[in-house]
Amino acid sequence: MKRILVREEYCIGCKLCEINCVAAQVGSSNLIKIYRYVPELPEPNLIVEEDEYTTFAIQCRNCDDPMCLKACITGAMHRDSFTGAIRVDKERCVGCWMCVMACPIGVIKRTNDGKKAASKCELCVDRGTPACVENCPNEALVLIEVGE
Amino acid sequence: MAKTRTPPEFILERDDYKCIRCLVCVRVCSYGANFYDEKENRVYTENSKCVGCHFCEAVCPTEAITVKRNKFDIKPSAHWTSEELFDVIKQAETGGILLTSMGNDKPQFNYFDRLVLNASQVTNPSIDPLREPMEIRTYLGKKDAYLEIFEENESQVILKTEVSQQLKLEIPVMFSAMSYGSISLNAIKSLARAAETMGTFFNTGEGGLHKDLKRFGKNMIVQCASGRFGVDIDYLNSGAAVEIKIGQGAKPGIGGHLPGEKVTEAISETRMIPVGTDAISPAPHHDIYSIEDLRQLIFAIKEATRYKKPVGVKIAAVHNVAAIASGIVRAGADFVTIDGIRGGTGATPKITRDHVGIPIEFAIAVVDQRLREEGIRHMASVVVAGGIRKSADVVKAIALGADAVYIGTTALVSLGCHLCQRCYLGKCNWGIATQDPKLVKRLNPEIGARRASNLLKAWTLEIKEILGGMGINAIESLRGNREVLRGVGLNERELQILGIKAAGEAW
Amino acid sequence: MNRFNVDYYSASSFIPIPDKDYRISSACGISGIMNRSGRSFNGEMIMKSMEIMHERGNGLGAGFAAYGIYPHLKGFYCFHMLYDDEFAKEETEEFLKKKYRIIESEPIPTRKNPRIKEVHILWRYFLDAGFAETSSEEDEVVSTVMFINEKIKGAFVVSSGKNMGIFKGVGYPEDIGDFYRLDEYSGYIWTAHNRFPTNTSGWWGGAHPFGILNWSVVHNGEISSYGINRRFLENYGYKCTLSTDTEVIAYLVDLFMRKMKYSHRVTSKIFAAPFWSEIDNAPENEKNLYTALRMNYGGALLNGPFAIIVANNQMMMGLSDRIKLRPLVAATKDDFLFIASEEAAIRVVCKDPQKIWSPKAGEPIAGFLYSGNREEKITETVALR
Amino acid sequence: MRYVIVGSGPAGLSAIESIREVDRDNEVLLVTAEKYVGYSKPLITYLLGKMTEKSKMFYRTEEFLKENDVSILPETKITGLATEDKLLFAENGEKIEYDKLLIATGGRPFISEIEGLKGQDGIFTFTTWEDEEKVENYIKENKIEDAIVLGGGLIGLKTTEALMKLGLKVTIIELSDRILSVTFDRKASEIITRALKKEGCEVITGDTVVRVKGKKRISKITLKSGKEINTQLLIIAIGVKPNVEFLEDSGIDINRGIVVNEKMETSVNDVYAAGDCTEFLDLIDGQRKTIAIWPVAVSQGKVAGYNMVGKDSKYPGGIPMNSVELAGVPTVSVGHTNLIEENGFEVLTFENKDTYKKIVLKDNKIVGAILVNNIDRAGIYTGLILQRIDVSSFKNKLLDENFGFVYLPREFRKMMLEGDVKVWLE
Repeated sequence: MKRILVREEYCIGCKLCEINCVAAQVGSSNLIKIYRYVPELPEPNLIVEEDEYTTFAIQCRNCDDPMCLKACITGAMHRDSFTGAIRVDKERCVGCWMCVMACPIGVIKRTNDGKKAASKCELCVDRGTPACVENCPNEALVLIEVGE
Repeated sequence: MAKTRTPPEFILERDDYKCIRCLVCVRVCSYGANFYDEKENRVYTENSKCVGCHFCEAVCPTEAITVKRNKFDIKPSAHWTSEELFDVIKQAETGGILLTSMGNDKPQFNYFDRLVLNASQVTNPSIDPLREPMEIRTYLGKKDAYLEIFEENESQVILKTEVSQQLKLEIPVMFSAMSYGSISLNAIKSLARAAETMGTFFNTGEGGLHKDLKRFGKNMIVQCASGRFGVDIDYLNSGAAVEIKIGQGAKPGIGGHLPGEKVTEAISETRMIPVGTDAISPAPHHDIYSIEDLRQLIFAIKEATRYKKPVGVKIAAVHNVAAIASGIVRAGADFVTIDGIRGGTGATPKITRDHVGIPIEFAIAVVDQRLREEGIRHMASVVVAGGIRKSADVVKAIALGADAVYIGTTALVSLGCHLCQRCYLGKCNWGIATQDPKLVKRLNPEIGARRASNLLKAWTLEIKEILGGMGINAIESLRGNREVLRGVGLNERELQILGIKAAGEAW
Repeated sequence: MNRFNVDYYSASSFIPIPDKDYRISSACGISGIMNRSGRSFNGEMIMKSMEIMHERGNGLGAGFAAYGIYPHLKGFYCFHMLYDDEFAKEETEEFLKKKYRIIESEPIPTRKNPRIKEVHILWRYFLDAGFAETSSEEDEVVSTVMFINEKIKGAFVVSSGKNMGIFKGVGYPEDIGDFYRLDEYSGYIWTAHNRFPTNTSGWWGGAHPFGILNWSVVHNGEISSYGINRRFLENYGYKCTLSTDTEVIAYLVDLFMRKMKYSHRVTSKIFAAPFWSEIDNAPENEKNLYTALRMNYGGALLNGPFAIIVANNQMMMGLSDRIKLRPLVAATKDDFLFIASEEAAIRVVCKDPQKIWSPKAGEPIAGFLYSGNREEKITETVALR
Repeated sequence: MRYVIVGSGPAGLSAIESIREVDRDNEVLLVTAEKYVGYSKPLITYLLGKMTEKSKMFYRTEEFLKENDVSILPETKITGLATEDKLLFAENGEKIEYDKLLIATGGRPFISEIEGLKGQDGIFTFTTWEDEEKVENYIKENKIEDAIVLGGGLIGLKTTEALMKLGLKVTIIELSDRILSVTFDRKASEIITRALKKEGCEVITGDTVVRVKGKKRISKITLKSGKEINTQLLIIAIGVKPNVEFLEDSGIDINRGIVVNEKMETSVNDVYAAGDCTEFLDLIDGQRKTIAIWPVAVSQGKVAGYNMVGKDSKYPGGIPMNSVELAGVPTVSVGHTNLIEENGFEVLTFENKDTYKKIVLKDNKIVGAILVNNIDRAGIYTGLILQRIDVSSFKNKLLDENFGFVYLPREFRKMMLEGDVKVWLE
């Protein structure tokens, strides 16, 4: 199972991770086109926290025993059997925000583009390397293998 | 006269079409040159704040930024360059010494590029480094002119001489003395790890030893300079060798000064001085006013390290360098480090940097020749520094007679430095010449170590390629082998001092 | 300091002499024959061996070293000289007389050969230094040779040992041999050289063998480390007056084998040092030894392609470079040892050797006279693991 | 070996997952009184309000049950249990043997004494899909335009929301002086009440229904205060209680709910219980109680399942928590939020036009949090409560708009960012 390791000692707070997360969600690598022509950009699925000298990006930890899975009343939140990533089936999600309440990292976002649904980092499993990891200029985010 | 507005040195061009207002450039600039106007939804740059470090250019995700030099189109004059003009203006305004950083940037001091190397053709075969062993291991330290060997019989050959302690370098390139204080801990860690990986050495500089660096002792040379910061018995014994610093190429004849505001808690601990006090390295060592004083210090350190560590002496290359080096060798140094006029630094008066000392090429040639003439070349290794930018420079320096080279600026460039020469401001955007924790962490030592190692790996390959091309497979056959060098565009006297022939001359 | 730089511009009449004033690259054939019982044999044998390697030269240089040829005067240093003119000869003799008693002074006997163009006065002296042979006396002779070669214009010492002599010149070996009437000499060690320099003219002094005292060297190859080998020797007080790599080898042999008294084994490990990868994996004492040799005598590492035959009155040794870029073959038959560039050069004088082999890169082959305390067999130093 | 699970709610289904994680061979039998198996009860208000579809009601699909090789006995109501014989008795007369039994029967609606309830159509409880179907049909067939919801708790309000989505005019009647009085504090209740009223919903507090009138079908209710309201639909949602009556003679210890230990074992060997039918420790006050919320049911079911197959697992206790969005106002309540300063608790609040935040602390540890409107990152508080983190070093940052890990002690943050995050299961 993969997890994105957050190394705050190397985060420079540039937020390139956020920018590229948005692009990855849109599904293109052409940032200029995305930011110019896509009318409603999704929120990044990670948060850059900052306070004085400390900065770091934080996204789903892909917990072994995830609270969000336990709290989900619809079955929309599920573990991808192939990659082990926790994913949201936005079609099934009804927007009850139980996962938002339960996630101890606070990295599940509420979205509402016509339909309420939770949104979270799914490790870019359809993309390959997570966009944030790939574009972090200082390797503050690295993809690691955990567990068995 | 009214205050002069100094025109910006750099102009940051932002392609507004490509700019996606991600504000990365705004967030990263430690000089605050980039800013965002929310009302206009536009990112602007205050060019006068830009130092030309190119960090924002490097992180801009859409290549919207180009940092260009402002040409300062004053009326053309061969005598008055814009640099000269603005130096005068600056001094007229401030009344102070012009400060700068890194090495001499003037063209006339470079001789490496006027030397060319030889290669085998027909009469002796070149050697393919991919197929045959190609050896560049180097030992630094005092050698013996005669080894006593007892040959009992065919299989019993015994070395009787007890050879002096040596530094074993898998590549004859080391990282120059750069102190914790002048550069960040992450920068030093990067070099330390790279030195460990590549089997070479880094140098603590005059900054004492941060506790995180202790584990790199096997690959560390500890420096003892005029301020004696952080020097105690443990420090002297924590590395593989000790280097006494008398001078450095970027500022021969003057000392160093780390302002109190940079003496943070961690730096105060490693330098062993109170937080916030200025760290002043005097121009001379106040216990060394003569060569015999130096000898005493060399042997005091040898005593302190029980004769287990080679002790070197670093000097700036000045006019009388050959005689001084000879004196240092005779004073008992195991290696002599010579730093040429192009050597870098964190802060130096511009006048010193640009006008004092001699190019390292000449220094190598005269020191090596002098020591050989005196029959004492084996008594100490010669390490040279100041302007080594590439493996070709390493090869040429060694062919001129150096045992190994130090790289400082080049090492920092491998870590990201773009030579903006503003180290003395302590705001280095690349996390190198700064102690600001927010900036320091921009240099991830894992990446830094990888990059510095890669540089040395690349050089290793290149040096081997060049050796193979010359038909030799061990670096000792290159060392001092000036036959492989020829000069281009040098006058008779320069050729003679360098001990080389002109291009076109045969053996 | 190289003369070319200094003299070329200061004296317009100066015409540089190849080998003496500038270095020329060359390829060659070498051969050495030794009778280990010390029985002398005629020079025709080595000439025959060289003749078959005619192709390895181009007529621009050849030479022979012969040991045991002056038994009646074996207690005296024999100087073989090349003079450009009578002035040089007179100056030299004047210098020699100050230091030595000249026992014999005579021209080196020659025979007219249509293919040899005589350009020098060829002379030999038998000199008595007046003292018992000690190393300081030897040093004295060495400095005499150095002085003549460096300081006396138009004079060159070809050889300076006892009971031995070097005969060399510009031509093919069979012609040079004929010219010097080598068929009239008998010796127990003969080494020879056939040269293929890559330039048009040759200088007699530039031909091989090179010698100092009893030592002689023939060499096939080009020493790419020449520049540093020469400067290494400077640190030990040697002045290389010629611009040939072979001279450097001769001096290095003198330094290590005569002065430092290292065996051929140790010396060969300096000239053709084992690789670090081999050294690192050797047992501790060997590792220390070889590391120290490379560390301290790295400037004496002979890098680049070479095969050499080194001889003195007691022994003959063959050695090739550390990756054997030049050929070398050895053979034995009864009390004879043969070392040559080609097997053919051995077979032509010894049809059925008992053993014939190609030594490994950097491994010396050495034969010693049976008399004396040296080991009785041909030594073939075992390679490091 | 036969594992029998009674009840197809989250506790039962998560127990099946745990069992199958370890034991893929032995039989697992799922017995449920319901017609639909594997659906999510909280979704019935979403279904009624057409915020989801029938096909998406199943929290665990048929496929899941097939993959896990589960035998199913639907519409089988269990009426008794003989623990010595390891036998279950069903209403239809069937007897079911078990080796290991899990009781996960959840809760059932509680109905107060109201005059005239019997025999009237148009009066419903609202806890099962079948309830939903009935209500949906009733509204459709009778073209209902208004409704009374008795009970201002979470179920009542979610039902209200659904009815409003269908265009009904709804009146909420709550006995206490404010709605959501259990989960939320006064302030949060006010905000939600205001929002509901703005959407056209009537809220009556401090009152209750005492009488129902109608001929076969409800037409009017009378309140305790004497007020009368005409209506054709009454939803009774005043609460649920553990569904454990069938165990009365089984010998299993029952207090308010089934008494279980941390391994989810009942007082009888090989009988386990999990979910809304049990009572266990509240992590904050240490009291035994029923915490009838989804995540607790899942966690308990998981622990029960592991222990049934012999894999040691413990449930440390739970806390109440709820997330609900009413009239467009998202709210989160975690832990104990109605505690007041006089009792030694520290209360931090933040309020502006759109948002309300309240943190309740005891001994520098968070015991409860309410978030109204801005509920993003609410889970951080949940984590801090569950992990009992001392917040004294960053207490002043707790109410910050950008409150996050950056303010937390570095060591704790490092653990959360770099290690495996475990906040609940030991």
